[in-house]
Amino acid sequence: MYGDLGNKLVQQAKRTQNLAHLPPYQTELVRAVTREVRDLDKDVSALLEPFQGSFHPTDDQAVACTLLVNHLSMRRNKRCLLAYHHTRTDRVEELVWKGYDVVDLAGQQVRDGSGNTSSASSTTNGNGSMSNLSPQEEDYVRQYSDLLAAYKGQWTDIDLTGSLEPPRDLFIDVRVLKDAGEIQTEYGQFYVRQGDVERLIAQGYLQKLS
Amino acid sequence: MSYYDIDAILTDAEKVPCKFELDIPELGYLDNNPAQPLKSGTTVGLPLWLAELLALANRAPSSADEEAKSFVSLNLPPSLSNEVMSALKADPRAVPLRDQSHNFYGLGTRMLDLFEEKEICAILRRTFVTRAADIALHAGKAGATDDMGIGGGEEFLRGLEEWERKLFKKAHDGAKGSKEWMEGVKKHRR
Amino acid sequence: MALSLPSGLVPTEVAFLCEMEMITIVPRQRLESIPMLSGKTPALRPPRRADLPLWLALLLKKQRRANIVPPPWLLPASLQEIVHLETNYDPEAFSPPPPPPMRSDGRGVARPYATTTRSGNEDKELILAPPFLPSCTQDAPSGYLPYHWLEIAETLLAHAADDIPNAPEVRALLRDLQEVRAAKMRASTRHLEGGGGVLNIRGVGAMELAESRGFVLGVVDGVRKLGASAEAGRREELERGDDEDESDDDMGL
Amino acid sequence: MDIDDILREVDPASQSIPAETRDLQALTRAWVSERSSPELLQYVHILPYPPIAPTTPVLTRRFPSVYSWPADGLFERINDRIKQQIERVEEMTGDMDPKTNFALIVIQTELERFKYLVRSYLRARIAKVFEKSIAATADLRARLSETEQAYATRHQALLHNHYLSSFLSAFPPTLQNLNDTAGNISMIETPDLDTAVFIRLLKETLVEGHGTDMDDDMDGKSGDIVILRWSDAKSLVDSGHAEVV
Repeated sequence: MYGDLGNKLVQQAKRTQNLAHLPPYQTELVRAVTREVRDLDKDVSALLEPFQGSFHPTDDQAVACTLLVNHLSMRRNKRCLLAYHHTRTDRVEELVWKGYDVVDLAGQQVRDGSGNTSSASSTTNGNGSMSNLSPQEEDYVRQYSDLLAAYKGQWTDIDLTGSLEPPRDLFIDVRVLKDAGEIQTEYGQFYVRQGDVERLIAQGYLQKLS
Repeated sequence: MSYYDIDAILTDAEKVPCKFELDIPELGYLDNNPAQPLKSGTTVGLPLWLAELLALANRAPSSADEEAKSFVSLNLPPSLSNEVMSALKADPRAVPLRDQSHNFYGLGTRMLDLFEEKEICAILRRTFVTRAADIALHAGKAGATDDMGIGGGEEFLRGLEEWERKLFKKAHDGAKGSKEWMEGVKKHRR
Repeated sequence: MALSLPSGLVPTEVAFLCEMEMITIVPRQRLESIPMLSGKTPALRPPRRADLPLWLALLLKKQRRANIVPPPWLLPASLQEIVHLETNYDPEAFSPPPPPPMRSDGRGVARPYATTTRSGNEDKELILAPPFLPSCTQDAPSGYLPYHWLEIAETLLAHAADDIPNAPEVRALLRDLQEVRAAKMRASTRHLEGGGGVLNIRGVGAMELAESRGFVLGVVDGVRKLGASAEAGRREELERGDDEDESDDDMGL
Repeated sequence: MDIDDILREVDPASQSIPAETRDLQALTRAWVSERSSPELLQYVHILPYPPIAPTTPVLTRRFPSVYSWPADGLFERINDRIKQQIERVEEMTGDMDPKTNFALIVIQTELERFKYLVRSYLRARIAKVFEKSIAATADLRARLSETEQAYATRHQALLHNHYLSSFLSAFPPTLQNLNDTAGNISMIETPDLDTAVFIRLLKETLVEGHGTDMDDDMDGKSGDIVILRWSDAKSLVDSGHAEVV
């Protein structure tokens, strides 16, 4: 029935909402639903043709009902297609906010083991590499990244794409375990910026005190 | 209702029984019979997105003394049948709502918009609130232990329809967030 | 999507907010005034006490530059009183929040804490609320839990337990409070079915709110949506009733 | 005791709260409200109007003229101060005196807190702009800052073009728009204003709320925390009788 394929797309979108990654773009399904809309539109024209522009719903209620069904089916398909694309752009935007660019995203494979690595339905982009994004989505990533960069530029001191976790423990107490060159062991204990010494802690030069 | 809302769109795909009020040559396919016209009086299960507007659209009266009628007349879907309502009245917790419909309450509110069914409305509300208390209990436990699978958690989730799953997630995330914060602070204790 | 957080503050955000509460410290070292974005800090001169935002007090405490004076409500006797209140007074309501702090306007009138602001030509008063009320300083009243009680208590126990008299007992009393109040929070959902328009949960704490917010509001919104047709019907009847009243009046004339 | 301290302690009126502190209070309330309301809020409605206080910093203070975002100047003011504070940090960094060093730690920690508040506030707004195609209605557009408006318009165009190039251009022309309101569902998204919220009353006031079975009213006391519909809460919040929590 009309609308069934559109429904599949929306189920894909529902699935996408619950996944950590962005699954492959459903090129074939999108094409098929779009085709259905065009077919429905042709049907409408064909149904109206005999009336030569003077169709009166009152005179032919069966045709009026068929036209309504066709019209609603087209609108339904439009909604399914838009919602599917909207869900994906939403996710794409989220990734751009997190700092991914088009190269990261276009090169992204279905990485987690649980997801089926359905490379068959992946699209092939211009470079011949497999991408979960459609070529249009790749364009979108580029344009959106530009837009975000422009907006961010208005707030240079804030770092708009920075963490949304409230800041805590900006500075930490550390104990010096071995001489790390620039950090001298004279005092034995320091209060330093956590971000600056994370590597030294990992390498065992410093010990974090609670 | 939101145009891009995935759950709203899926709810719109839920089927309701529709009886056609006139013969329509082109629509046989709706009854899986494209070669034949769809006969007046035939009942077909149609998705809400189609059923609702077919029922609401007034077809023009064919003569002056005829009243305006719809193309189809709607009926309540099986998930809102008397049997289901009686079962919910007896014990809201005993019915796996998801088996009735993934979008049980979503479909319910749409039908209540179209039918004046005060009793169904009251039963749905009581069912929702009663089951919500259960959901809070399970989700709180799952959030505090950070484990969905233990203690029949997964089994419990399986019986929840979409509104309830969202509610579960909210309750779970709240309990989890507060527990994680608490543990984070305590780690600093000397 | 630029924000993947739910509507309403989550527990970590509530904790951040609570760190703006003012708390009393006893400095152990001199410290000159620091020009912060939110104003200058007071110059610290041991042993003169000073009020500072919690985050700064904690920074000083961690560096052993100051001790923290626990708010009076966090002392064992006060907590015992509140536990008693929570368990014996009203099985449904939370114990009352502290009374609004007042201060003299220098002309004999006690006024609530507020900031005067100006919009257009008129002065407008901005009434302050937590975390900007002095509800955790040494002057705060005992026997009342302030809005950020749980976060303040846990944070102080974690970072300044040695400044809190009888910390183990305080911990135990806090557990009791958490339990009895959690039961009250759960019970409040029972009122949500009623379908009334206003529900007062005076005395609830910020962290308790953050934990239950999504669920509670989800239930309220669900009940509203399921009852939307009934509500619309009720309003129509009300309007019709009003119309009839009017027509009665008309006839009376 | 410094004379400043004595003055501050005896200064009777609320004006003793320094202008900078009041800006933090306003920013914080704006942040909590924006994070907790179902719709994009119109303005930072708390408008600190700083009298000349002894604590007045060496800043050019822009006085607000219009009562809407961002013309009230709060964000510009805070942004300016953040800039200056960053410069101060850079100056102080060269100085290795341990005393200065601690002040630097304090200043940097507070700076991060401010940056976080502004960031989270702006992101909460942008998220609402994106969720609801706000560019579409004039009423909602008016709540945005100029930058946000430009952003919303461009974003809407990017999205529409993306849909067109992906599938929409193959549709019959009448179906290619994104502002269709025919049938039983409008394409233009609006927030559900009846969504429930928590508010705290700041003054004694009558609280009226629409309910399913009945409409309630209540004589609210300062400090009450109330659950009600946003559509019922909004006027109390706008008039300063309540704040969203």
